[in-house]
Amino acid sequence: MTKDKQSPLRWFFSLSGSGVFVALLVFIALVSIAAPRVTGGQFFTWSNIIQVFRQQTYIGIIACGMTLVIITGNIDLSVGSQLTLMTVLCAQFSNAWGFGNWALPLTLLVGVTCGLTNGLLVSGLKLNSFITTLGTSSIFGALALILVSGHTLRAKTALFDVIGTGMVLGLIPVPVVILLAVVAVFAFLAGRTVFGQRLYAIGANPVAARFTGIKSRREVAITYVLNGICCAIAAIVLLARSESANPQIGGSKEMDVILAVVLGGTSILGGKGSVWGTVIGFLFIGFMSSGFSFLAFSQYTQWVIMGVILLVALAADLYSEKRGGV
Amino acid sequence: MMRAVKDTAAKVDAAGKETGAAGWSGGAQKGAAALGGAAAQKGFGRAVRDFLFSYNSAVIFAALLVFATFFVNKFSRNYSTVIFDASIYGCIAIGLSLVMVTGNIDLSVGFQAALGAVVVVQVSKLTGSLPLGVICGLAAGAVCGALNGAVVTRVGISPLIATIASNYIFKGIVYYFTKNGSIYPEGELREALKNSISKLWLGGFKALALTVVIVAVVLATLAFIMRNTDFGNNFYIAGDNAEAGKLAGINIPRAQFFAYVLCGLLCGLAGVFLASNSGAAVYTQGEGRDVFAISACVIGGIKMAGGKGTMLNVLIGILIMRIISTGMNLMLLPSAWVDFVSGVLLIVVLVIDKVTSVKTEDA
Amino acid sequence: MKKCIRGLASVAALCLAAVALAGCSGGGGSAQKAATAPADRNGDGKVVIGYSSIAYSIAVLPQYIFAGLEADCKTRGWELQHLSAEGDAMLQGEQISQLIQQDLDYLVVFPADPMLAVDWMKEVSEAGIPAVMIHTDVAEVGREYAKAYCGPDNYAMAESLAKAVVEKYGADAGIGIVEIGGVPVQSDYIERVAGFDDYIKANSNFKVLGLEWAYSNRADAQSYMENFISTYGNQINVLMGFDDDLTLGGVNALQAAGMTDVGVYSITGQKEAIQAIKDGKMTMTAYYSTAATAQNALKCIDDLAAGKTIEYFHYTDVPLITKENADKYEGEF
Amino acid sequence: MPNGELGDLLELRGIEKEFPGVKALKGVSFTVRPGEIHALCGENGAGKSTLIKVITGAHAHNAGEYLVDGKEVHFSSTDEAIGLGISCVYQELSIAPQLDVAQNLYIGNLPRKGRLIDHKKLYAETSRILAQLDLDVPPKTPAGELSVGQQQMIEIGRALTRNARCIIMDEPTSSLSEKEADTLFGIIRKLKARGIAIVYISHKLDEVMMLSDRITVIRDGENIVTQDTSKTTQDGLIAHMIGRSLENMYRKDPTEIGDVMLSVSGLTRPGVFTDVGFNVRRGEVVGFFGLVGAGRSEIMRALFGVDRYTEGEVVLDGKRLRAGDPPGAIRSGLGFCTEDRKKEGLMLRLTILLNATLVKLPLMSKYGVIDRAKQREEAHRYVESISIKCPSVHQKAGNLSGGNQQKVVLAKWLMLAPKVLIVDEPTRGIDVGSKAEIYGILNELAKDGMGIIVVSSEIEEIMGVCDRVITVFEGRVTGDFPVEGLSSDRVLAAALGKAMAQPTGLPAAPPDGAGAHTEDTAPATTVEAAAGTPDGQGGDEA
Repeated sequence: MTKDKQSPLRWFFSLSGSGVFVALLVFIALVSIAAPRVTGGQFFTWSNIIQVFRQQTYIGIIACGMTLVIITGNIDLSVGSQLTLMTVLCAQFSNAWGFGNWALPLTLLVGVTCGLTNGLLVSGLKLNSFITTLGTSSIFGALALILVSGHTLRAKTALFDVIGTGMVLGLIPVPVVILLAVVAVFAFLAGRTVFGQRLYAIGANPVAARFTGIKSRREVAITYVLNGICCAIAAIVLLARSESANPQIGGSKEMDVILAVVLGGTSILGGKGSVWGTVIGFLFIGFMSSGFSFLAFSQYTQWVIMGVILLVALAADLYSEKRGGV
Repeated sequence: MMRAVKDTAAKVDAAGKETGAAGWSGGAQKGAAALGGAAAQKGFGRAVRDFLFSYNSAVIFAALLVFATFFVNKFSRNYSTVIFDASIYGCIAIGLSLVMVTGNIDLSVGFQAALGAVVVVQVSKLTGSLPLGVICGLAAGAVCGALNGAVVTRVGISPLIATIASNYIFKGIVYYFTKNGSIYPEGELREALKNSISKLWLGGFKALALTVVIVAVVLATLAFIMRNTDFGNNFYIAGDNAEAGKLAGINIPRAQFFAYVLCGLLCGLAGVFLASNSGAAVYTQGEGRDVFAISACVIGGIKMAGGKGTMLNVLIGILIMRIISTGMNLMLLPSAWVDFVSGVLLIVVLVIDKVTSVKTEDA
Repeated sequence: MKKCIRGLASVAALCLAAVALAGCSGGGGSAQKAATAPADRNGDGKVVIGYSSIAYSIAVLPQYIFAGLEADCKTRGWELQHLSAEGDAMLQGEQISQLIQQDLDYLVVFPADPMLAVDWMKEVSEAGIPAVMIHTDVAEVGREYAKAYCGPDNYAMAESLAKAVVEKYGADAGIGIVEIGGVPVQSDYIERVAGFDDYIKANSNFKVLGLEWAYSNRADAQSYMENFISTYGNQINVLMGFDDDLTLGGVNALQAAGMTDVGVYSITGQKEAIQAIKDGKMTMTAYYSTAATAQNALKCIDDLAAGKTIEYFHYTDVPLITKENADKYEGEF
Repeated sequence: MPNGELGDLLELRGIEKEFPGVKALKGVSFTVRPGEIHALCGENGAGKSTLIKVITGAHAHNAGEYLVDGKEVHFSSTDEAIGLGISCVYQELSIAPQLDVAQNLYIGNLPRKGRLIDHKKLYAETSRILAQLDLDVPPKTPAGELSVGQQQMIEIGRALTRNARCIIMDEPTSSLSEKEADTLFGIIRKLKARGIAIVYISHKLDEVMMLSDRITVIRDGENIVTQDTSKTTQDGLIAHMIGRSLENMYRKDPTEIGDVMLSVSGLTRPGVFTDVGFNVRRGEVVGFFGLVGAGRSEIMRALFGVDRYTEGEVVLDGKRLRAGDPPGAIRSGLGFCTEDRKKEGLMLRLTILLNATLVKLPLMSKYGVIDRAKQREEAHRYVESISIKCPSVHQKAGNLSGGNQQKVVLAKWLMLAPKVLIVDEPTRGIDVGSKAEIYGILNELAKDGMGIIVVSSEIEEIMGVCDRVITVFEGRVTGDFPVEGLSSDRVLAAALGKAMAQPTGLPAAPPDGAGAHTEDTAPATTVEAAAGTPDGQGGDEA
């Protein structure tokens, strides 16, 4: 008869992103050994781990939203420009236009509007999600540049201070707590709710989804709105940390986000993947860049190695899927 | 190049008459009725509308040209600049269009071109000979294209993610060389590089610069190859219905692979033009060129799903983008407006394409 | 039904494109009568100054350079026509060739890269428009095409800071220095890094532990500083930031790590930086006044208009602000 | 050129083909002479499509000989067969919609002048072929703009461009209008006159009788009989097609039938089905029988709301279902196992757990949050109750066998305990063992009072599983017979649009020795085919 629980090992390796997790552990071990010799730095310390989390928060937050979009088989290339637009607007709301702490809800509102625009175009008019979000990316990026010209973009309010430098229980920085909260919410949404499970169905087989009574248009539009909200939260966290915004802050960050999601085992074709996998993905990138600075590698080596690792991870994923039957 | 513009008008009318001819539509069909052939007799209004739709990119081009000429001051004096700048960046879009026709995409074209420029400069610096530098630049482009082609067609990784990965690799290599500012060969070699291709103007007309002539030749040869050789025709079949192609014994992956190689080669050529035009290779030559190329292709009329779009479409797309950019400059508007208008146009073209898509719903 | 949707969509496309372009064609020269000032070189009744900049919205400093130019032009009743390439060097070349068609009287250029600027300035001088470089100079070989350079001597400015560091710690103190730069491919930053590193290498046994480029993103600057701290820990004695906006990111990291004894040197002299010096969180910053640079540029134009021959370099002097003289200086932004 | 004994163009002797778990062809012998129209008939799953795939080189045969022009051949790919003049027009058209007509005709085989494509010749040849097919369409029109009928002509034309000597046509008229079918027959006769052999595969026996020179019947992977058309009658054919004596493999034990659960009246969708009406009672299993393309699946898709219908009313347990609203239909208790499991029924990349519980998820959750324990428990309950063989519910559905996949789809709907469950071709492509299991499940469901509609084109399945049979021919209901004491000939006849005058005994089934294929002429049965008008709505009794 059917066993209920798989063996824990088989369960672990069936999780998306498990291969990358092992690679991450190996990488951390290597750097922890090599770093003291090269630069004398201690890599694997609590403060450094927290630091990696802190630096990756805004990529991680957007990656959660992007995971749901990709699970439905679509993509959102406009997150970079959305992040830029919302960081700039948040600074304007709080400072130049004098809304103070009201800037936060207003930024979330902008996030919902951008998400809705993408959602209506992609699922409403059924346009190709790649080209449409490329178009909206140009539009949002242009708006950020046009809106900002001539204003100093400071964001100095008590609330921003708390978000930027506050610590919870003296151990974990506030932005990291926000990141963990967003991860928990989206992991719950994807894994434990009807809406989330339906996203997998839409991504795996949109025709069959229709036969099980899923109106996929509504679900896909919601994922884009959620993605917009993630960009807003990320913008607030980014602004709180850097206290100043400029209209190129999100430049081509969408590539890092997509990289994190795909490294986490989410398939670009849809129907496969998890938010936890994405967490591993963006941690991998965070520890990678932190590790590289420990080994005094510079920016260009990181990009080249990151590109190669992505190709290898994808090839391995394809090979295991072919061998795994489906 | 003005000849090309007249050509479009001539060809457009001829084709317009063609599709209007009668064709009898089938009777009852399973599932949604396929788009029946044009009704035998066609009202003039309907014929114009159909013509407008099937050639919407040409219409947008004509509208922009007319608008810019009358409403933007001194635009009419800048036709040659538009054409010259189009030739500098055009090759990237032409290369990308080949890949898109076979149903794939390439997000790394921007930095393939920048890599080409870097190789031209580095090789001519090391060997002291400019021609060798140019050849190596083209070769570097072809190698990048081959890498993308192999990863997509042999390993089977989806084109979007594969080229995001390769974009990181090329960006890293370009940044390694140009992180301390622009790189350029020394002394008279730099003069040679600067005055090589982009400054040789036939008969002194900027519109007839060597780069423009080369691009015109490239466009003509590719159009010829795509139309008249099996090698080129297979690009369309690979994009339109790969299954039908396979059944007819066509090696589809091979066609898609060569599309990537040709795209890389043309990006290398664009790199050579960039290096010669500014006499140096610099990091920003790579930034943002892929969005320009994709927009030019899609607005020009290359279908994202593949199988449709000629060199004429690419030419129109590139000219549209250049008219917008140069027009904005002459109107002293911030460059952000260029992104805004091209973003809006991209979505408008998608909507029109959706409304008039010829593809029958699969039964 | 389907047919008429298509009709609407196509017509919408046409007028959208037209409106988008028409809507923004509000710009263009506005003809208002001005007395024929000497600066009216081309005698078209009005003085038009063109300004081509590599950056405007994307960073704070360029915005203040523009504000300075605009204010000075207004006082002179001149008209300023500005085009910014927002970081795209190729676009700046195109913008310059289109700007010089606007029958300008004079042109001010803040170029992306000295070498690329050589061709641009050649084209400008062939068009017979006198040009003044601002904040970043054109390369040696292109200087014949420009009339003057107003702005900081980036190399000397950084060198003066390096000298201050060597004097403070003593030439053979063997201290460790970490550096945070701005936009890697922008030549003003490159000259600053060169100026600082050359002097340190020549006059001391100090070690430059690492250099990271944070573009114009203070959050990234803070991340890189955090990485430096966890990598090198107490080997770090001095942080050299090549722009206050980014250095302040490094200061945040140092404060968080409690490393208050690290010397922090920087350039620009923003309000926040001066305040940080007063609070002892920063040691020194070179005060670079964008307003002074803008005034110099327009003064050069006045002299050119008056027919005087002016020498090429007009360096804005860059006083070093320390805790002692901090209250004498007021940051511009 | 008369179809005299010119030596066979194609000859297959004792061809066998085995797939994992299923022996599709158990020794088929089949010959095609030049200039002959040879029809191939047989029920679904009899092995016809496998045979075509062997002939066209898409599949390699495991045993037996395959001779072309008398020489043995082993094809490894389709274009080798095309090279020898054997091409096929599949039911799923392979048309490149953006390319124009000429490009589609000469795909992969464009006329050359030296190394370049000769456009002048291409369009000249195209016009010649279009004239032959009397298809009045400009050569430059994109193929996507043509009707399905025209596209089919293009595919046939494509075979002609490869100067095919034998063209195989798989269900060519299934999606053609009357007018288009006649045009096709005219073309086929013209090709025959030019000495081209046609292998014509169709369920429409009247077409087969009218067109073909010889007919071969295939059943269970063996060829039963090859006869000259002139010497056979439709009923003889039917007898051969269903051949097996009718003691059912499976007989449903009777269930007490309750009141009407689902009543459908006047359901119409122009060109697809017209004026369809029937009732399904509680605990009753209603079978829908008809040929491929008769519109049965389309009727079910309309009931469920996936496709629209212009007129008609569907009332489920007193509640009227809105057209085009699958979630509404599900909520009111309608379940639908679709015909194409892989494309419309399952998410192969997802786990069995999710596939099975996907529809019932909203009911297994509070405020949108899934009760994981309940989900797993429900999944296990059904996995055990209909014995789906799988190591764990966390396994991917794609790794299951055909039978188990169908059970997962069944489980998906059973969880909702629908009032009426539609099952479309429940046992297609499933091993015999699982078939019986699925019939058992359906039987249990009927006993528990669920109304079931079984759409099938296997006559013995219908006769075995259902209480009542409704036959559909070209979108119209042509018969509604209770299964008690019903002979399959009458059902088949009704499904072919002909009313049988009166029931007849079954001619003695020829001995079905393995591989024995006798060229005999079945005794002409006495039934004269009544005029093809369907005898309207009601059957004899109901």
